[in-house]
Amino acid sequence: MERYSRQVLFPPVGESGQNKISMKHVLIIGAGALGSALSEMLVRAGIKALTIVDRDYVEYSNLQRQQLYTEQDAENRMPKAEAARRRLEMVNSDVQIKAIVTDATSEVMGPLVINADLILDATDNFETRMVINDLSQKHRTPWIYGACVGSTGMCLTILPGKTPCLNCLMKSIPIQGLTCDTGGIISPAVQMAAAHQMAEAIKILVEDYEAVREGLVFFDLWNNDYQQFKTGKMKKDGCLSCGSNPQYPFLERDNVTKTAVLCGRDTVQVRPPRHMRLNFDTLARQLIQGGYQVDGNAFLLSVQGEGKRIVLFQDGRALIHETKDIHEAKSIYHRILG
Amino acid sequence: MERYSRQVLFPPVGESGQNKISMKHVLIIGAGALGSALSEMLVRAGIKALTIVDRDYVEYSNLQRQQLYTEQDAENRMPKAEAARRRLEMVNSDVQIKAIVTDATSEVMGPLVINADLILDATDNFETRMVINDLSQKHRTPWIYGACVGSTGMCLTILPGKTPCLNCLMKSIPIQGLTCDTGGIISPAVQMAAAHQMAEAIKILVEDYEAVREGLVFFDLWNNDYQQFKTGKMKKDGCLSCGSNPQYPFLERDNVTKTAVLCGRDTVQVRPPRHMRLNFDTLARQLIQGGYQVDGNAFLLSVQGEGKRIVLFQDGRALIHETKDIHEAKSIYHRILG
Amino acid sequence: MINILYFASLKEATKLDSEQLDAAGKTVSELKAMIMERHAITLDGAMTAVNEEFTDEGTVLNERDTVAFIPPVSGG
Amino acid sequence: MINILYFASLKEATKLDSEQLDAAGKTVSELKAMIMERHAITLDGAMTAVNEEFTDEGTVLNERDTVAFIPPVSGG
Repeated sequence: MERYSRQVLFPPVGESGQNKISMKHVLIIGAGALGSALSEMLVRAGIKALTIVDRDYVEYSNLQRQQLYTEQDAENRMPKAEAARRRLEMVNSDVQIKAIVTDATSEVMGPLVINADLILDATDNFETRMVINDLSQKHRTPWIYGACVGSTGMCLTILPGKTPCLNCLMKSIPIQGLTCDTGGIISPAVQMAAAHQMAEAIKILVEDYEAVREGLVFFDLWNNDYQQFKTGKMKKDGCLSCGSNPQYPFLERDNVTKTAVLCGRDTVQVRPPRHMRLNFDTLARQLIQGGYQVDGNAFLLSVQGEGKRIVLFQDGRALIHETKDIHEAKSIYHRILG
Repeated sequence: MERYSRQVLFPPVGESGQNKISMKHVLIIGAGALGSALSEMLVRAGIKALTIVDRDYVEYSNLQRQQLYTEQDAENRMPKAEAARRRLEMVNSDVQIKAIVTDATSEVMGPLVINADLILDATDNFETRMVINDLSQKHRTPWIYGACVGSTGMCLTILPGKTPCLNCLMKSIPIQGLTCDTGGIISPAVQMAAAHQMAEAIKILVEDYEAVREGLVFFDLWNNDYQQFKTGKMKKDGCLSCGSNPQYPFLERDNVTKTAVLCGRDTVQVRPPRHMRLNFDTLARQLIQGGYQVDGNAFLLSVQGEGKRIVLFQDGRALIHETKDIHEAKSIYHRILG
Repeated sequence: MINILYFASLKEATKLDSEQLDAAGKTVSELKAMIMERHAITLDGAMTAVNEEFTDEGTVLNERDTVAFIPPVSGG
Repeated sequence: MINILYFASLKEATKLDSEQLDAAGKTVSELKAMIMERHAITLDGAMTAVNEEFTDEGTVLNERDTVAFIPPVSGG
């Protein structure tokens, strides 16, 4: 326990809190910037087991903010979850770490949630967050939403049966937010979002539910903004995810992004769960700012960048050219549209 | 530049900001929790050169929050600055990293400040901070105060000639604050303090002085407190560090903690720069909470912990037994008294 | 008057940190329409808080309320 | 009345987040003496802010001022 002595000395943890921490299994979805910051803090804090799911591999443009990865990982195009596991093993060999290199669909996450005491969100898109939210409600497992872009970020703790859920708050999946690929990001925004998530995680792991933050935090480190917003009024009995008659709509096959490899064309088609109406003007501006070449007409946008050509239709459908890899195609799609 | 693309995309950085970052030399004093978080973010951000000064070696109790270090480093009792350098080289081989394993006295720091564009405070005591503060004023080099304990922390940017300095704000060196060895610490408090320092660092590195935060931030992640306090009123023309007739009092030999090895006794005497009047009741309570065995009378406290016996006198003088190493003795002294 | 606060990308879009608008008695949804026209921006999907509490589009605003608009953050 | 806020270890020492004291017209230094006696705690070295602005011991408090006490943080 000497190893955790400074954490045990913090009175709200103490020896009984450390014992609780040492018996907990945490599931992290995403091994990007937030995922690597969070998994490192959890492993150092001495949880029993960590499962981390990610579909991507390490690229040089990740190194500016994704703390577990080295130049060697980028050189070898190591899958992030596996690169994370290798580094984390060196940090704390007592923690059981499981790396799963795949797309975090509801089929993949469902069985993992059953074994987890807590789910941490480290994804880069609201579609996956809505699936996490439904799984959290279905299995009564708390989860912590966290996100960052530019110098800003957010954190919200969702306790099933107690707080409003993400579906109460957002009603539908928000579209066309800035992403790290269009708005950029600085590393302190990552660490600030992760610090909020991790503080909430420790509260839940030591079972100090009284201390859990009520409401959502928003910060902007460049503009020196910091705001907390209460969420209590948004809890709705009719919510399909957390209300009295839950349907878990985001666990339905119809409500997920669909992909199809277009035969013989080296192209993947990505179709969002619902018809959207993209605002081409806003989107084109963001993409150009993000260094993409953008061309198009009233019906489609043709976007060139990172060695790929993407054609976006107004209803949210996309063709990702020069790939047959559906995971890569979904990554690119979410990077552009959030 | 692909490597820094997400940072360049953040409009307040941009290509011109990245060019500025790539020409800057940053000096970090301390390679503990804040030092490892900050040095990793700076190296990932692509500064030109980093100098990091620390007198300690890696111990198991550091691993819970000091992100650059592994079990192997603790096993080998690697000096922190050197262990940091080795990891940081793997993260970004383009940055010139210099590790200096020694006590950060004014003699050591003086020549280093001359070559630095910015100083980041990652120390654990106000004595060193007051020396940094005087050097910053003398050489007109900005510095960023950061600190954390428990679930709390602070950050303040000091721009010579513009903002009040730490001496204006604190007047004398505060004594008997909680330290990580008496109040404990959780890792998100580290990351939150480091995030604030790093955001301010990027503002200074890209020379966006308009964006620099005015005043001091205080946060408490467990109690969900976050406060910003303006400091402008505290700037004093008569301040001996930053006023119109500066004396840089903390660069004087008389104003530093003195150590002496007591011949043949395996004991180091530590004498603070000024007579203090320790509050034995408060201190004893904190130390007992910190797991030390405390015994004593009206004149002295005898403190046992970490294999060492320390005798503290009411004027702040201390005898550190079972060591002849003056750096170790000063470390122990500052861990106990802050 | 209603005090309006803009955060993150909405600060840049409106080129304002805050402004005051005469909108007491209007609903949140009417205020949003007013602002979207005024600044030629979209508030679709923006989260809305009245006096530091998230609220629905139908909420009626009272004199001196503070309304904050925050774009949801998605990156990670 | 003066609204007093306690932060960090001072929250634990006083077992309060905040309280109201009748101290308008007093100086910061007089208020500190009052609180130290009331709660048998020390405020030596605590930073003091009036209405979110750090201030000296001699500042005279006005009705409805908010005074915050924050212990300096040293760890790193």
